[in-house]
Amino acid sequence: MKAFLKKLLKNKSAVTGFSIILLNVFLAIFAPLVATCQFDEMDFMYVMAKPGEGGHIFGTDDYGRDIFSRLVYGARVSLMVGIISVGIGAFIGTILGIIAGYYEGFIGALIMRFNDALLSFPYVLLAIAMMAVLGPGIFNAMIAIGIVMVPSFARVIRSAVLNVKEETFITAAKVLGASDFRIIFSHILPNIFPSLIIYSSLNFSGAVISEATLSFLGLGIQPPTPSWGSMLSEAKDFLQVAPHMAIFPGLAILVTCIGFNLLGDGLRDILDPRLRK
Amino acid sequence: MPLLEVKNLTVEFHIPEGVLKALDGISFMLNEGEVLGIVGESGSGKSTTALSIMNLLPAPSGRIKEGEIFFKGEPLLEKIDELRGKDISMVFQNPLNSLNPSLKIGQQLMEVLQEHMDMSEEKAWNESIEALRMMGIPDPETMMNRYPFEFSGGMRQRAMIAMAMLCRPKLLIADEPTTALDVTIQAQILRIFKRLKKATQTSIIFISHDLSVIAQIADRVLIMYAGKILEISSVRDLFKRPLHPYTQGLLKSIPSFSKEKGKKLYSIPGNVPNLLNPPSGCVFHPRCPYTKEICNLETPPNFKVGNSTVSCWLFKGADVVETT
Amino acid sequence: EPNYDGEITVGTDQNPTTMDPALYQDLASSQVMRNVFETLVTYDAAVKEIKPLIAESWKVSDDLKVWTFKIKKGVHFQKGKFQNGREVTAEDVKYSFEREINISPMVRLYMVDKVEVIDKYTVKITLKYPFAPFLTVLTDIGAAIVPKEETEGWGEEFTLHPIGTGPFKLVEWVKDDHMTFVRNEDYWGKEKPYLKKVTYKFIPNKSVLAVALMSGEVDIASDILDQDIPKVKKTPNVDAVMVPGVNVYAVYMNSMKGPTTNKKVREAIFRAVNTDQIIKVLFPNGSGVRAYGPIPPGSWAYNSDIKKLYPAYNPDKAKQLLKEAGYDKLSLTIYTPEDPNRRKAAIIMQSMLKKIGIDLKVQSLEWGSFVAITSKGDADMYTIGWTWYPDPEYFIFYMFHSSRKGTYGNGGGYKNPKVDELISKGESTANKQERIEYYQEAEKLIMQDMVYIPLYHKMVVMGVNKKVKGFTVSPDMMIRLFAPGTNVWVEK
Amino acid sequence: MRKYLIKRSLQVIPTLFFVLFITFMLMKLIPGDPAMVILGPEARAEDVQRFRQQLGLDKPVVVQFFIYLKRVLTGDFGKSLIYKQDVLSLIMERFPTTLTLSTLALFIATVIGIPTGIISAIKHNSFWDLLITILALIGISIPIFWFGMVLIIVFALWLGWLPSVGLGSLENGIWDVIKHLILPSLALGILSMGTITRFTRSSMLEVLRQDYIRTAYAKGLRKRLIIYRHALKNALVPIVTVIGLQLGNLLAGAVLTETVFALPGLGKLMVDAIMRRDFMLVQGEVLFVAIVYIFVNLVVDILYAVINPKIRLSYERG
Amino acid sequence: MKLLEVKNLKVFFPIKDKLFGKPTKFVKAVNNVSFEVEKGEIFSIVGESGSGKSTIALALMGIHERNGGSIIFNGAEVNQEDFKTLRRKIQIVFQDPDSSLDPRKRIKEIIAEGLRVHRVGDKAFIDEKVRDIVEKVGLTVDTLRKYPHELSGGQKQRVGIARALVLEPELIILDEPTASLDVSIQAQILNLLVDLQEALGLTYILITHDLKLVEHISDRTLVMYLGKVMEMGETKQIMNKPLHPYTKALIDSVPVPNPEKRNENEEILTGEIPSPLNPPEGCPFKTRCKYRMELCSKEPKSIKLENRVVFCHLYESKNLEV
Ligand SMILES: Nc1ncnc2c1ncn2[C@@H]1O[C@H](COP(=O)(O)OP(=O)(O)OP(=O)(O)O)[C@@H](O)[C@H]1O
Ligand SMILES: Nc1ncnc2c1ncn2[C@@H]1O[C@H](COP(=O)(O)OP(=O)(O)OP(=O)(O)O)[C@@H](O)[C@H]1O
Ligand SMILES: [Mg+2]
Ligand SMILES: [Mg+2]
Repeated sequence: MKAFLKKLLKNKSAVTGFSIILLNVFLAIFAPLVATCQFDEMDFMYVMAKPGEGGHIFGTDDYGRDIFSRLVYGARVSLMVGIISVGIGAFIGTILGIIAGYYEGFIGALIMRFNDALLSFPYVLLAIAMMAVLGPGIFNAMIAIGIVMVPSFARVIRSAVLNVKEETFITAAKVLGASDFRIIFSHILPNIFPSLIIYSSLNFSGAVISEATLSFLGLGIQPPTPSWGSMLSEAKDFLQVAPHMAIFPGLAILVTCIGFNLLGDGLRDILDPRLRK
Repeated sequence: MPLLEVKNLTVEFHIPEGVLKALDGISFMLNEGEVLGIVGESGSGKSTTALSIMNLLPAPSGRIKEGEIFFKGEPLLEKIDELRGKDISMVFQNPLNSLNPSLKIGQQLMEVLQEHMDMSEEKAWNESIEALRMMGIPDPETMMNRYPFEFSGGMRQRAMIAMAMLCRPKLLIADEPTTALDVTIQAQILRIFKRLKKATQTSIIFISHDLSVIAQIADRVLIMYAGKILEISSVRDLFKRPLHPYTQGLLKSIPSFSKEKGKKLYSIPGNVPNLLNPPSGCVFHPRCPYTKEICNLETPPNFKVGNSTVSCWLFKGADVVETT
Repeated sequence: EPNYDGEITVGTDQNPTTMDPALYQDLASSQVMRNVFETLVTYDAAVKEIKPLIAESWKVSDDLKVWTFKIKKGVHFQKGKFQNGREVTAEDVKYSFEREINISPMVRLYMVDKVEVIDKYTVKITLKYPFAPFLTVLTDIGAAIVPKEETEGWGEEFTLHPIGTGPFKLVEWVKDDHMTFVRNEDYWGKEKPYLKKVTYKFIPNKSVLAVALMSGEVDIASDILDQDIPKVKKTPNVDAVMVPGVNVYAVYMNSMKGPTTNKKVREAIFRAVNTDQIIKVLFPNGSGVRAYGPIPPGSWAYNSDIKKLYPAYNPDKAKQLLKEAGYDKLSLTIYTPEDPNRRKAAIIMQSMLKKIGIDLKVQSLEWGSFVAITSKGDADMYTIGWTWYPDPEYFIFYMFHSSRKGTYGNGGGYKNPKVDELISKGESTANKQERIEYYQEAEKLIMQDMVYIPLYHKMVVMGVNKKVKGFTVSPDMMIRLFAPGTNVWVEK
Repeated sequence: MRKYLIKRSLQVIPTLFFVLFITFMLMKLIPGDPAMVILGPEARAEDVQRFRQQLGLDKPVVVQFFIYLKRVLTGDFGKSLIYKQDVLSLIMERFPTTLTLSTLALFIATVIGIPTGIISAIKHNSFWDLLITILALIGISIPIFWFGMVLIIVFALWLGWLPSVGLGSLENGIWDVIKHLILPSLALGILSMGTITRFTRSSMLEVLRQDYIRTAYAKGLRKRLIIYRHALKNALVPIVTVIGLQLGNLLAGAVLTETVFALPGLGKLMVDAIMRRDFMLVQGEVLFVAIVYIFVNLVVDILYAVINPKIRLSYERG
Repeated sequence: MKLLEVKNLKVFFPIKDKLFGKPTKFVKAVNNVSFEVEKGEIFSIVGESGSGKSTIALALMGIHERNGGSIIFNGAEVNQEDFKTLRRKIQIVFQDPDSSLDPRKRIKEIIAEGLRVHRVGDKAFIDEKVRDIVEKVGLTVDTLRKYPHELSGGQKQRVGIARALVLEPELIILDEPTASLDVSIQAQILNLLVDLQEALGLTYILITHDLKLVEHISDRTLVMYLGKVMEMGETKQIMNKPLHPYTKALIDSVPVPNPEKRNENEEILTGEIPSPLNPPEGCPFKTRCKYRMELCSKEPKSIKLENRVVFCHLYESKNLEV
């Protein structure tokens, strides 16, 4: 573990990515200290103020709320949504994908057909249904987003599994008497890890943006609590008039997404024994 | 002028456990039309030598630390990109991983011809089939359309050799090319090597553990141990009069017919050296039956004994050959 | 000077679903259908007066139950596959109305008891009960006159091959993309449309619609967002034209269950909301005006005095009222659909109510769920938007009559017998002035009950290219290119 | 492989049944009575009641399902409640647009995504790698409506080069059609492009260190050949997977693009249908989308076998 | 005692030209091979490259499915599903050492995996055991921390051997285990094998091309050609007096470690190399056999001669018992 951390600290992408995420987490935790205003405080004197106007460094939105403060608070919801829903999608998707790839017979077919079915469900319908059954709330939104991600994760992971499972070293492990469980965890998983990392870090922004859509359907976080996705989404009718309303949350999502991806790239490199230094 | 000249080549692998000196200042040369056998301990740097010449050391860990390689008198590494495949080609040690798993053997052969000889597809196809046939691969027409994993070990190896020979290179580096071949086919392949050498004055670096094969094909032999060259001799001299104690040990270890069964095979006593932390002085001294004090302290220079050079203090007093 | 070669492209954010008058349910469809179909009577472009169209004149019995129409001679259907542009007769009116009653999912002529042909050009309509706004109902495109041959000939495909008596004929309909109409050269009226060709382009995103207007891809844009008005105005050749709309947006409070059944709580909420501020934030460019009552200024029953009954903004009083009602803190939920303005209003109210100690949760929902929850009366509060004919009946009856409990219109479950009574009177009186009084009286009672916080009336804002002449923006958001008093043309 | 194909084809039936069943149930589960939503807020109770009866909504849910199933089995997908038209014809009207748009978008995404991913992998951890990574992530992080609007404003409003919205018409020549599709497919493509770039990079990184790439270099092949034939082919399985997923996504869910660019597509049709509780249309379209997905996934799975002969083998075994 | 009995083993690989086509032909990689391995012996399989040796090995491990024949291990018939239970008892060293090592595992984990799988001892015990075997196969202990790609060909091969040996199975199949090893280390490893055999009574099936090695350490030998058995019997006898023409050719081709004795141009085997897809009728070797006769187009019978089995018509007359 220590050695791993040491390697992590030596990897430039990983360190950059990790710092970005850490900074975000920091902002989220200490939002009340960092923010210059309350996130729901409406300054009617400065509606849609340009950045810098009236002491609002990033300007204000169409309600006169301070964008900077909302971004800082928004990090709470958005980071959580990004991480947890991708986590759910990746976790379930990976399990399904591995099983489907590894056991190609009946179970594999069953999972993949189930997957095809899941893939073709309109997620709006899924979200509305979840809203109806589970009620509103950010956790339900995360579950919904996670579920929507499951089938694509499953397919991506399955393809990676199909690729490695025919390698001789898997046969070698079987011959040693390794159980399927062991083969999956100790041989297949490490070899598909790059795909998993990449796909997870890619899905971060998708999840953050989806949250906004769901919150419009009633499922996600409800106003006035800010999230980057909903800020971005609310800005969409003001692109020409007040582009800053979209630019800042957009940048926040982008930068964080870059953070996750750089961390992912770094992890990938660290875990690749051929790149050992 | 020698075709290939390697001067004081030092290659290191940088891994977290430390720096591994896979080659420690080796020097040798190779004349046109000559077959240079390289024999040595497993892990002594034979493949590394080959890869250094091809400039294909694994990135990012493998690095040429020092030394020069000349091809026809010019520094090789600068223009290796143009020479690879056509003038210099290589047969890799493990054929399965070295063949592209998702391309048909035929395509992997043909593309060499198409790339370097500007051949039409049809011509390349025919030539490739011919090459496979020459290698004794049965039914080459169908085998062209098969994938490497459908080949037997020996067949892969032969496909690899065929691939390297397609363009009649000036220099052929063969890294244990016949390990997976049965003796009849091995004999056939060796003949092809020899024919190639005669027909096109191809020089061959032939890495092998099989001293019988070396005896069959090599003109000169280079004995390696722990990243160093211990001895360079003509093949006759080597088998007649091995100089270095390690060479002697190797020859002694060859199993042969008519020895009584049940008797153990001879093997050089002692443990293999750890390259991360190589022995001081002569690398072979911990296992050498003739170790003297100096062996522990100083690396022996290359002594010239007859036509051979040997790096062993036993020959102190003979002419010292400058290596640099 | 008007010419007959003009072609025009109308951009609208709504997408028609059908061209069969009997089957339609949405504004977008009725909009385009007006080109092909005509009704007995119709509104002028200002939606002030009802004018004869196919009908020449009409009579109504004193009990407001029997309506007799004389139809014009020489009104012809468009040429179609199953008839060759024959004349419209009373039989067609009977057929069309009965067809509507039989197949419409949402019978607009529900009050009609029977339709009788008196002679070739006279038709008598008997209602089930007195219904004063019946003429208004007849302006609805659902009551359009259609040829039997065509509807029966095409069957279900009539919607794709609509034939009416209208000024334009449908020539192309690429679903969700565009619809093209060309002038009906055989139009029966004396006046022929100037426009040779009308194309409707369906552009769901309003900002994009504005861009399309500015870039000249459309000549009329059906709706311009408030924030886009300055840009449009600044652009040469195009203009944003605004008229007061026949609509009202409000917050409905639950009077059946929950804390809002307490009038004090309702008043506290009323007083805590700074409506002016909301309007300022929502419509900085003036595309919305403050509402004081449910009847919009576009309606002839609008009462500007209703203002006085609107409780003034007074947060201190609000706090006090809340205390009197026995609440220190209160948690309520307001439901709102995706409409950005309504959502926004709810969020601003949320921040205003926070100041008097009410924690207002804003729950935004997609339309289906929103309607389901609010109609059941499950919402403490919800934002309601209402738009229809300018007749006050459509604002008062549908939102406040106790029989409308259980529908989205009266999701607050409002019930006031006096209001119910006034509505009945309004429905069964022919005299317009009297009717105005009844409805205004009802409106007053409603405002006094403080169950309904009127927020704003949206202006109808359309973007118009300056080369388009003779076009008037209608308060009901309908785009009228050819109507009594209107004949749009394009400058060369 | 033939056996595999037959097996896969047989699996389609239970899959579709499952999809249908779940969709049906979800449509029942969600709040909002279709009759009420479709007839509108001003509808009268009698009308709602009658409408429900007409649609058979008064029957028990299971009965409704089997009635529907029976109809579907006879090829009758029912009529849309809002459009009053045959569901299948509504879908088929929009399918060509969606298909063209998605393929075009995916084409752009692939043609740009794969090479940039490759460059990124070759120049691993360099400035170029970082630049490409960031550009790719911009593509992923920018919501489509944003990017679409920017494109429209720049190319339609400011520069006036391209039309902002709608479909072109073939009557005005093929160029008109293409002109109309450039911006939307760009907007749509950019999203997929990022994913493809990133996947190509990661997959190529794995492959580029394999021994057979060393062999390819030793053979003196041109770099392009090494990369495209030797490396890319082996890196292709995960890339093809994401391309397949993207295609599916685009076919089914390009709602935002369709909204911004005012294009008649399946995505918007579906969302409208859901929002307006047009359950006939929803069910029909989900079924259709499922078939498309199943088909795309089948093609992708077959591509695996074409790309990787060992996967072919494992199919034949499995 | 017989440890292993293989009867009429057949392994065919289908060949398809088109993706969706039906298999048109089969490579009969192993066609009707029978042999027995006694407990505690070293049984060698030699033969032409591509003759099906590795395929036999993989079929014995249950990696390739059989198309026919039976495998009897310790007296019990082994079905395809039964292999799982035999993992501890039968091990294999793969011909290709490189691809059989997980590239993301350290050598230590690779070697220890078998022990972990079978829960042999605790961590300390496993560590000890792994260190021990690594040194025995001539690797340094620091190799344990490395990854496969950091090793030379021979080192990888030894890792493969160590992985199989560390489990001390009853039967080890070694598919060209020393092909990439220098003679000294080869000797060391073979000595180790012999030691283990003596100490633990292990049994080996050794597949190799090195006939000198075979002659040196193995008890009995099977000679294969094109998926079929040519000759089988005591190694000594076969080496001293090969019966089958192919065996003769094989032994004659063995190179000698003497540069003075180069067999320059004489080709020992001439004639068309038969295709495994389309093997000649009768004796598969007939296309290259010096003693070819009319009879050879008929399937040769198994002929038992002085403890040996040979499949050749030449010896038909001398047939003692069929
Ligand atoms: N990529 C690498 N990283 C670190 N060490 C390496 C790497 N490749 C080779 N080595 C080490 O370098 C030394 C020389 O390896 P090389 O492959 O040249 O040996 P060799 O002489 O070819 O041996 P063999 O006969 O076993 O193939 C070995 O000790 C090996 O462990
Ligand atoms: N997976 C496979 N698919 C198709 N054919 C195969 C497959 N594996 C092996 N073969 C074929 O089966 C035959 C026997 O192969 P095998 O690997 O058993 O030979 P071998 O005796 O081990 O040869 P070598 O000494 O060269 O390793 C060969 O013709 C080979 O091409
Ligand atoms: Mg080597
Ligand atoms: Mg083999």
